Amino acid sequence: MNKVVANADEAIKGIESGMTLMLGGFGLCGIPENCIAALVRKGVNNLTCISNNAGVDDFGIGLMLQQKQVKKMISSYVGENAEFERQLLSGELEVELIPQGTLATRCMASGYGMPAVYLLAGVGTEVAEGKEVRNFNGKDYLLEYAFDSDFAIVKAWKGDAQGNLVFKDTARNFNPMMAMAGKITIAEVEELVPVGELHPNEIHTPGIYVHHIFQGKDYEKRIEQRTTRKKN
Amino acid sequence: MNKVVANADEAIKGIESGMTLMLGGFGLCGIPENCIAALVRKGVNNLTCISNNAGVDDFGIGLMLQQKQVKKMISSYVGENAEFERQLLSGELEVELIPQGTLATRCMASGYGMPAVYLLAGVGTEVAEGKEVRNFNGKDYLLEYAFDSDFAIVKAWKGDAQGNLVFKDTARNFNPMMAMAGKITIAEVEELVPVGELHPNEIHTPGIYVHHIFQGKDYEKRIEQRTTRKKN
Amino acid sequence: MGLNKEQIAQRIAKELQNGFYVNLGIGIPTLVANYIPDGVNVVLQSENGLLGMGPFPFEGEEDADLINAGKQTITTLPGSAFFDSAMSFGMIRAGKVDLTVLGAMEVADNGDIANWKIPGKMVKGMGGAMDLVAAAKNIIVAMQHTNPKGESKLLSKCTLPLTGIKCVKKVVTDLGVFDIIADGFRCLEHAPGVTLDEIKAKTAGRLVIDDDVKEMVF
Amino acid sequence: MGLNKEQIAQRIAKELQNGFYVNLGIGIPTLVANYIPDGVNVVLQSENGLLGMGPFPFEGEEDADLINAGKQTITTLPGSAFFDSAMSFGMIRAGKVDLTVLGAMEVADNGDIANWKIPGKMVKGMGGAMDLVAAAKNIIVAMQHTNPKGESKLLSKCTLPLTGIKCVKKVVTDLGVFDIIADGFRCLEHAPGVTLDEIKAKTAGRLVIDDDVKEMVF
Repeated sequence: MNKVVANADEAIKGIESGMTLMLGGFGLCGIPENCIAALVRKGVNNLTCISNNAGVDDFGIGLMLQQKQVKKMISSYVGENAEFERQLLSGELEVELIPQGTLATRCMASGYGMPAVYLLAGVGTEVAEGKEVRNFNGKDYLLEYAFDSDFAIVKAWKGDAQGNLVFKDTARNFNPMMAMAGKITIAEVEELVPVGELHPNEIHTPGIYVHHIFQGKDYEKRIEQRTTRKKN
Repeated sequence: MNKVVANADEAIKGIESGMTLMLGGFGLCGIPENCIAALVRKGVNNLTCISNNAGVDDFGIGLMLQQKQVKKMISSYVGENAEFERQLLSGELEVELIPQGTLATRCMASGYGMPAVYLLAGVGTEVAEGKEVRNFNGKDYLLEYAFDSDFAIVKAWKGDAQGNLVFKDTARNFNPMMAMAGKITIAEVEELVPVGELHPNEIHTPGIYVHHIFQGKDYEKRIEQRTTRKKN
Repeated sequence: MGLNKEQIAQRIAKELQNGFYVNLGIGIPTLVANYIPDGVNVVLQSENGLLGMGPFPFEGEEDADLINAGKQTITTLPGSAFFDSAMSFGMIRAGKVDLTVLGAMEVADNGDIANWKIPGKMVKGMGGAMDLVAAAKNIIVAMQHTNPKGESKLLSKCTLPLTGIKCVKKVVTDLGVFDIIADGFRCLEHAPGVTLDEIKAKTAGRLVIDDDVKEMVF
Repeated sequence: MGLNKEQIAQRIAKELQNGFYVNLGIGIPTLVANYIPDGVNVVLQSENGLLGMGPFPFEGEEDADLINAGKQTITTLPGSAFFDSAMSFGMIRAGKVDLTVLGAMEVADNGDIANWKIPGKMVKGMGGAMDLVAAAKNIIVAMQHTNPKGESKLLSKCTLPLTGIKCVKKVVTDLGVFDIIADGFRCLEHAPGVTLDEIKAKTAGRLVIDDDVKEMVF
């Protein structure tokens, strides 16, 4: 069962304008840099993108916003991005803001075959508008629906030809849930290892969730907030 | 943050008759042998036990059934146990049978702060009796409630003083979800390792879910169906 | 005569397609793994938490921590992955498993299946069967055509408590291969040495026999 | 005068109890980590997927794959664990995090909080704040008592879109420490050099001042 494709362009071949995409990552950490570059090259547009953040002006999903490829962003936090703010205020871009945990859980719900779950976040706020409220054990919850996507695009640390994935540190974030929630899931990895090298106890995303995988290249892995301390 | 206790008797000190317990394991694989033995020694009774299986006649939860400590079993499969069947048919034991995936997910729901989820299993069967049915995208689902428990008792391969756990192979099964679903969670481990030895990328259950942990001993790890093939 | 258990498994194995993720139930379905056709790569899912189930271990190499859903000792393969029960049934419910093969006590001609309970007699529980039949995209039942008393297990309506409704797509018995269509059990193949008259006599549910029913070939 | 940001953080740090799991928001709350009292062991949760957040890395040792929820480069500690965003918010929703400290634009005297949106002006989003305030057992707000225009941020009713309702338990500002009780903001301590009259003047919501309000001690 070999799911390896040559590169990002090959992996995203099936992505067409108007589709709904999920893109893994938190801020610029653990984002599928190669696939984003390929989407910019391909020039598909009118996309609905589900991603916790929208990148920065000149990196991550920001690159797709620059090219006006995104019709709608579904995110939890979209600061740090002037072009984004411009498109939003001018009405060029639709935005749906969702609490971060709700976003993660709606992706997971899809991968777990749960059409809807009841969650706490946003009760009594404008996030609750139009949503079903239901009381369990004296507390109100919102009915939240699973997110589907035509393609989920994730970035892993290591992966194998069967699609098994391992993530590194906090670059894991949304990637495992989105990998579960794509009708088709693409994984780009820093290191494509021989099948059998990943220990079966340590795999974060089993290959059944992944359809195409490729060895990424030229990772920039930009840091948004470089905070350090001095030795002594 | 040191959560280590001396042994099983110490770990289960807070468990009283009439409580609801979750016990990890699938069949006899990954069951908390030390804690079961301690519960038999302590003699608490009138327990409600949530566990995928009920052990065999003379091992696992079967030992507690022999001592008539269990008032009610909530399980998905309870074959291979003559004493169980006798108590059930005589009316001494209440039994609630639940589809295996629903059982796992109801535990997980509790650990994920979801009071209820919609699941497919059992629609149109006697499992659906009395349950809310709701249609999403043309399919019927059952509303299933999260499981709570006074104590969850799990068995891990390795663990550390902060309560971080790693499971081995298919001995993982229900243990991670139950660890998340206990008001108090007890973990017994084959190997208690120094804090820092478990790689943070490879921890299955973060310590936040675990309250007491101890180094187990004398594991029998009985095999139910020893199936083998011959070399050549 | 009809097929023996090994032959039923062998016939079902022909339904496997390259790239399939497959869940095999206890009993005859387990035997299907022994007959996977050359050139067909499938990954076996065991719902207790494993993708990539390998063969039984060599004698002396059994590991109590490595079992399948039937509690048998097994092995892994290169590329195997372990996960917890919630993720395991998550992937089943989400339709990631392409094919489920399981046994049954009764199947109805609308696809209903009963295989977990005989009221007053047997109370072992449904295990993962209800989750599997509710969610799998493609469900094949492997069973004997009749019960030990000689009564048909292919019915117009199940008499035992149901495991799932309108979910079985295909039934392979010792007598033949049947698709479940709107009109009932559609006989596609008969076992060598089994006549269509015998199939008719032993099928209680609605039966559709096309003109071109073939003899099963192995 | 009132407290500076470091002093607000220092005062909040005194609320930490041994064994607490704590989530610290961006801004002043992050500084709380610098003042954890001796003998008090807490584990810091970062909602992007880490338990056991350590200090900033030494220069040259930054790792782009290891950041906190404020996107700052950080380190791990012995016993740290990584997990995905679903589990992270799962443990938050399930009440496993003992204390959440976060900033706010406005707090109302019934515990409502607003900190994610200024209509027509600011649309950064709520991030994880709505999940945290909806679920945490104990929420402390760290903020300035008044906004840059000098208007009170302790109100009878929030004017900005809400982040959560009836959830804040305690507010620590540059002027004092306040519990939120049925009667409104109950002043427990005033900052050194700050008079109760100043607190009264700068608090728009219902204020309860007991007879025994103490001066804050560090």
